[in-house]
Amino acid sequence: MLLAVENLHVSYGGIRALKGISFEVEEGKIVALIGANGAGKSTTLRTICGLVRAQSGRIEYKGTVVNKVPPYKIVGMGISMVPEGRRVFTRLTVLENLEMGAYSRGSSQEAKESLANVFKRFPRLQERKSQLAGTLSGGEQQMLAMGRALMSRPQLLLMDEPSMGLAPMLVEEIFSIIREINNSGTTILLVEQNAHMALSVAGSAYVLETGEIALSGPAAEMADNPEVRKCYLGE
Amino acid sequence: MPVLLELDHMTIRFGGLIAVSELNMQVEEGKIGSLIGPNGAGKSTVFNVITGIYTPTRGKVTFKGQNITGLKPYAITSLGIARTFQNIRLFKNLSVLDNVKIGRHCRAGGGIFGALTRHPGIKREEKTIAEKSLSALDLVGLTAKKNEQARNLSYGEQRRLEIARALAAEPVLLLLDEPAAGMNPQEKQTLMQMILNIRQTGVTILLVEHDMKFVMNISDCVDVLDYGCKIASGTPSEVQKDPAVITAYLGKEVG
Amino acid sequence: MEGVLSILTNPYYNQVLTMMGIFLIAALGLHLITGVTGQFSFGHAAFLSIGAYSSALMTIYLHTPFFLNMLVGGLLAALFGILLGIPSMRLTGDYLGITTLGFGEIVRIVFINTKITGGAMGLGGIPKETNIAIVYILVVLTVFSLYRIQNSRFGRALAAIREDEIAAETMGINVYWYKIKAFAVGTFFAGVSGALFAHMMQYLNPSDFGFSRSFDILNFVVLGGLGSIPGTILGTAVLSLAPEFLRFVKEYRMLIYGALMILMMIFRPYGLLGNVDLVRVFRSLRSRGAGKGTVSGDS
Amino acid sequence: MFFQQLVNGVTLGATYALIALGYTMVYGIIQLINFAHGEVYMIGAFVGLIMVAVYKVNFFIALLAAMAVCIPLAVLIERVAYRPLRNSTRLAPLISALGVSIFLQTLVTLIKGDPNPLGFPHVIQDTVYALGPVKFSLIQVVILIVASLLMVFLEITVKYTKIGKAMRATSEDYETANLMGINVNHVVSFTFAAGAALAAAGGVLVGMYFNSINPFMGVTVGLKSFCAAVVGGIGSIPGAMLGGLLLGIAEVFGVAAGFDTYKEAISFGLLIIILLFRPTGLLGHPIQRKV
Amino acid sequence: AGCGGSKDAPKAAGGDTIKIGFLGGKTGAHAHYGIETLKGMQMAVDDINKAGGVLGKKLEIVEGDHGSNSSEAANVTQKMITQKVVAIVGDPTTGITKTAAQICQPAKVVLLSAGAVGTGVVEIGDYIYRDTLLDAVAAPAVTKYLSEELKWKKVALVTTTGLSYSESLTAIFKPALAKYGVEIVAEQSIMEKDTNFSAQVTSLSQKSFDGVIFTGYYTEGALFMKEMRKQGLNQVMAGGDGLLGQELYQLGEKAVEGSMVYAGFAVDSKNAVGITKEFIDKYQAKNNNSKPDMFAAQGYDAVMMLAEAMKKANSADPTVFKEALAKTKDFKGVTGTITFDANREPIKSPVYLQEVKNSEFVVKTVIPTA
Ligand SMILES: Nc1ncnc2c1ncn2[C@@H]1O[C@H](COP(=O)(O)OP(=O)(O)OP(=O)(O)O)[C@@H](O)[C@H]1O
Ligand SMILES: Nc1ncnc2c1ncn2[C@@H]1O[C@H](COP(=O)(O)OP(=O)(O)OP(=O)(O)O)[C@@H](O)[C@H]1O
Ligand SMILES: CC(C)C[C@H](N)C(=O)O
Ligand SMILES: [Mg+2]
Ligand SMILES: [Mg+2]
Repeated sequence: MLLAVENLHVSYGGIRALKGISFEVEEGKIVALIGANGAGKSTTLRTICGLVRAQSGRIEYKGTVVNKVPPYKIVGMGISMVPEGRRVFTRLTVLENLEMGAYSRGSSQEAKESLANVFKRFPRLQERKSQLAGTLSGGEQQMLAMGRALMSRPQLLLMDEPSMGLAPMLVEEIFSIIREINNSGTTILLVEQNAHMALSVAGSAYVLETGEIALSGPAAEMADNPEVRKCYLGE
Repeated sequence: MPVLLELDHMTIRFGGLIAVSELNMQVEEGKIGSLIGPNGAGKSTVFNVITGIYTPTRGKVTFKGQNITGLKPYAITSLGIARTFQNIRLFKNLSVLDNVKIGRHCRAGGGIFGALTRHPGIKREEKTIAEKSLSALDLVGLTAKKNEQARNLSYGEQRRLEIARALAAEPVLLLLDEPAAGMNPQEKQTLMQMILNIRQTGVTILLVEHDMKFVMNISDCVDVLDYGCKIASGTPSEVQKDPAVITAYLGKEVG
Repeated sequence: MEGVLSILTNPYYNQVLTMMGIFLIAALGLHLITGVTGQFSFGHAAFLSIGAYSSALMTIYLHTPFFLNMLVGGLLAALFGILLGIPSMRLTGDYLGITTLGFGEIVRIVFINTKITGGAMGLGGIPKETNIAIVYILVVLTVFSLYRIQNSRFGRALAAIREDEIAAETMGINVYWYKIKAFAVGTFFAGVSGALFAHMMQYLNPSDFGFSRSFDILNFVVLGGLGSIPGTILGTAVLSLAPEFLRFVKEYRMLIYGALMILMMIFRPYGLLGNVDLVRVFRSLRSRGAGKGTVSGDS
Repeated sequence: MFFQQLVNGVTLGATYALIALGYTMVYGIIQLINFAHGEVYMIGAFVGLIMVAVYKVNFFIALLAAMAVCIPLAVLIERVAYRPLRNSTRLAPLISALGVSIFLQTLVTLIKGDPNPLGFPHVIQDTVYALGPVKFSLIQVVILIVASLLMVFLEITVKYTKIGKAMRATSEDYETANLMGINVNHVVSFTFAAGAALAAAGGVLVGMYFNSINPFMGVTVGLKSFCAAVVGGIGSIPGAMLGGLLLGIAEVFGVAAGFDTYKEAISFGLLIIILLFRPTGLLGHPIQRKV
Repeated sequence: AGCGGSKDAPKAAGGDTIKIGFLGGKTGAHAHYGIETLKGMQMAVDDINKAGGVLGKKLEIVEGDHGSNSSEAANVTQKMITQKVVAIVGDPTTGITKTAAQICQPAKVVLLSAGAVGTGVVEIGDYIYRDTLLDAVAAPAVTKYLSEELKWKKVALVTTTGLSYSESLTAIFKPALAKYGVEIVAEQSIMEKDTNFSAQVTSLSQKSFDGVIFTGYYTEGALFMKEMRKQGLNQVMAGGDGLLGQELYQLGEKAVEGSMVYAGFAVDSKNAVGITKEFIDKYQAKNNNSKPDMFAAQGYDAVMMLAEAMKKANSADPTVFKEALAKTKDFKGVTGTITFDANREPIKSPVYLQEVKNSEFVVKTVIPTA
């Protein structure tokens, strides 16, 4: 098991965002996390990264408990994240943003390769490589956030709504990229509102409801679940 | 139907980049118009020009027959245009309710004098502000969180708060920049119904959205931008069959 | 009861409390500018000096009544506040802060160079008009006004500007105009406070209004809790009384004062009363009390 | 006369620039007006003085010693007074910076026994060079050279090195910088260390040049240097240099032109005028409005 | 009394000491003046108490440190008054003395400044006094000496703007210079806490003059002279008690050699006699052999004058002994003789003009003013 989350409780001040969730992410798989607004999806990812501290529970990554490990070390351990709301460095250029993505990587050769790779996937970023990231359009920023996460060649990639704000063609593209990354060995924990697409790429899925896991199972089964279809697939 | 908003040869450039080029576009009163196009096509920029955040390099914006090019954002809002932001911009440390009340700023008039005296006129005004704000919150389903700080809402809730805040201004024209981003299909469904209801009250809506199902379902007419140029315009069914739109944006026909 | 009386009759307590009240009025003015509207102002002392000198000069040369002079002092300060508000149309954050600081220093240097104010020699012969009663009546009036301003359309607009200028503008708020108004109101109170100061000290010297005075007042506002009126009051009280209580530590006093500033910030990063919703606290206290007292609780 | 005044102005400006660089560094990364910077500079000067006067070491050793004291001091200040306030309001660290300032001024006064100024022994020879009618001294040349070298060095560090980029990323968004694998705390500490090294150098050099140091010396010079940093565009390293020189020259010529009683107002007046035309300083990036 | 059981009660009732306040900065920018004044006061109190006190009671000093900040000065003044001091000695500077005077006058407590020399002090009221050598007396006497004995014909005048003391001294020097036919060829101003005077000195270097009249404090004075030497100007300066302090030569080193400073007191080792010599010896014994300066001496005299006035009036009530104080005539203090004129301004003699020689102040001449 690459990642195991056990009985995780998180609260913000008095607000209890996660009320004891448990789930697992198997190495080499894509796991989808879906749920309504405010269900606690982003909180889950942020807690895994170390940005938010858990009240109680365990997060185990490659067999070590990482509950108290600071975020920058977690990144060093091979986890990286595409954060919600893009969070690009607006005053850095596109290229510099991408370079920051490779910060934790030692070899510059690898970084160069990754960069070429990212530019291949998102030609728009290459076009704009010396534009300040703050002036990119929403979708361009989303591409940049993705590209930046890919620069570190993570073993586990956490994605918080990567398709948000992308044009339909790019949404397709993103999901095929997700598949590709996964095929090349990266495990992915995917939070998506586009449940339809998410379930189509994922191996297994969890449904979060107000801080608790309401449903879980293989993605294909979930896609057939009438409850899920009604709430998250809009049918 | 009379034209409410008209863009005339609107062009804007940033340094060497022409973000929007010679755009002519109309929004008819009482309709739901949509503006779609690939990422970076210039849609948000169009919104920014309409609301006065950018001044166009060339061209003219007419609203209710009045030339509003170059007016300050607050003046444009007072004329009846309200908007939401693609990158959420709430008043994060204020309560949800106060956020909406501020949205109503342009529909009230109390100043320092009124604040100090709280004369009956002001009391009445405050009461209306509170009522209208609450009903806007109700519309987006955030009544229960009205005393929460805006920063504590989840992403999707924040989006809905943005809409409530814009609605509180009782706009003639409502500009929504990707309102459905970050919502799940069910929530989108609710949102769609909400927008239709708003239109029902006589508000004209211009929408930027990447969810094609959403756009095609509720728009009366759709304009398509690519690299700052308009490549198509028409009813949803016309547009989604347009080959230029398919190659540039949709990738395949949507149904 | 006896204690209260002794505070009023003991000239030392009286003096300290009066001074505290005077600076509280100025601090409340700054609270509106910085705490509510979010505009940095590091030159508040300049407005005190404008109010102080103008009202002192009017008293000395025109023999006009004190309340008129105080009002004029306030208005004059507000006029300069508006003047300073104008650059704030283009400047934000620290840039505005440093500009106001510069403005404050310039005002002080101008006073040093003016004849009628006695220049660096100072201005004496100002009759004593200020007393603790007048000061606290004005404090109450100021608190009342600010409370009302903050809980109004005007006040909400100011808070919106603090939070996000672009969004505020898009909500129909004329950001520049509102900022100027906030400066005008805030500096008006500073002017009034300055007038009270002049007629308390009876002798003015430009060095009373240097940037350290401005930062003192800023301290009151921030340490108390930005944006909170009770916070500003508490901050002013704690920080103006602290040096008095710390007198016994002699030369270690400023050392402790500095350390206190750091510690208070670290332990209450949002200020003493920042993030404390007093209304909520009050209500919960009251409802608890009510719950205890009555059997058939109503709502 | 004109050229002599120019030399005066440039040297004064270089001292402002030296300290302004430290302000700009720290501001650039954590958006904090580090009011305690002036005090670190003051302590640097005192350490330099002690080394020179008591231990009779040469100039460079004194400089290194000053840095050796100031660097851990500044890192400690950040650790204690600023780090806990990272997520609070912008004004909170400003206030604790003022607290640190007051604390250090008083501490040094207490240790020294009184607030009176001390002279600085001559470790760099008081040689005066004459270039036609214009005279300048060795120390003036040293200050100018040191300031310029530091500027170039810092600019290269921040623009082109990995830590420099990490600094800029950190300055914008701690949380996301963390997500890039950047140890934000290290970056911030490093920034303070660099700023302190500059302050220490400034303290020793300026102490020598002005020949007098006292526990409150950081206040006025600190404030003016901060002004210089803002005039140049805060966050911009060449800006700090430019701003410093500009203020120094303006001040000297203002005095020479007979505005001596308004001397202190000159830098502030210039500051306001420049900001009115360039709201983010001469070399500062204009703020982009993109929503 | 006694029913309240408050801690203050016995003290107030007891009244076995007479309290005298000290007002000054023991911390902050002008701490040196305050600390020295207090030392002098303490010596006087010790002497008096050893000799049996005043009116059968011992004297006691109540300290009021205001950290050189005027609104705090108002607070401590008020505080000392509530602690029932009958008189306050201080503040050493003119500005704060004026602030405190506004409080002492209506409170009917005597304020005797052992330092203030500026204008508009005793005018505040009949409870306000000072025992200093007034610049209005000293500056003209010194100017006469500079012109007649040292043959200064042209001078440069340097003022510290923003500093009340300096500006008023400049205003006194100007007519005096005119009267004795000395021309002011250049005027420059500097600011307190400035450290860089290159611009001013460069401007001066264009003129020719015999000396500099410097009306500010020693720190700036020392650095100003250093800059002059750096730019090759060799004139010396002359100024008032603001320049008095060992820091002048410690900071100024060679540059201030020959510069002249006048004051109402100086340690004239060769010629000192009587109480002056006793005072100097006692001070040196107590303070590691360092020499007392004007502030200590004036602090000492201030307490002594107060004690004498109380004895004469046979009362420690300020409303009573202030009359006796106002009538002080030919009081023999360690600083010389002091008489209060009709306006209660001190007439002091002599003026000590000192010169910096080998990093020390030595008395150059003693100019009687009476
Ligand atoms: N910083 C915060 N402070 C307080 N409460 C918060 C904070 N962030 C999130 N919350 C609350 O925690 C809950 C979970 O939020 P979270 O952002 O994890 O939801 P989400 O599932 O990602 O929703 P969305 O789909 O809208 O992004 C919500 O109720 C939200 O209001
Ligand atoms: N201030 C600016 N400076 C430079 N370029 C800009 C600026 N604002 C926008 N652009 C560029 O203009 C183009 C149009 O941007 P805009 O935000 O309007 O796109 P959009 O159609 O809203 O895209 P999306 O669907 O991704 O949000 C983009 O390529 C963007 O990078
Ligand atoms: C300390 C002294 C130089 C003060 C000066 N005598 C004054 O009256 O202000
Ligand atoms: Mg989320
Ligand atoms: Mg957009």
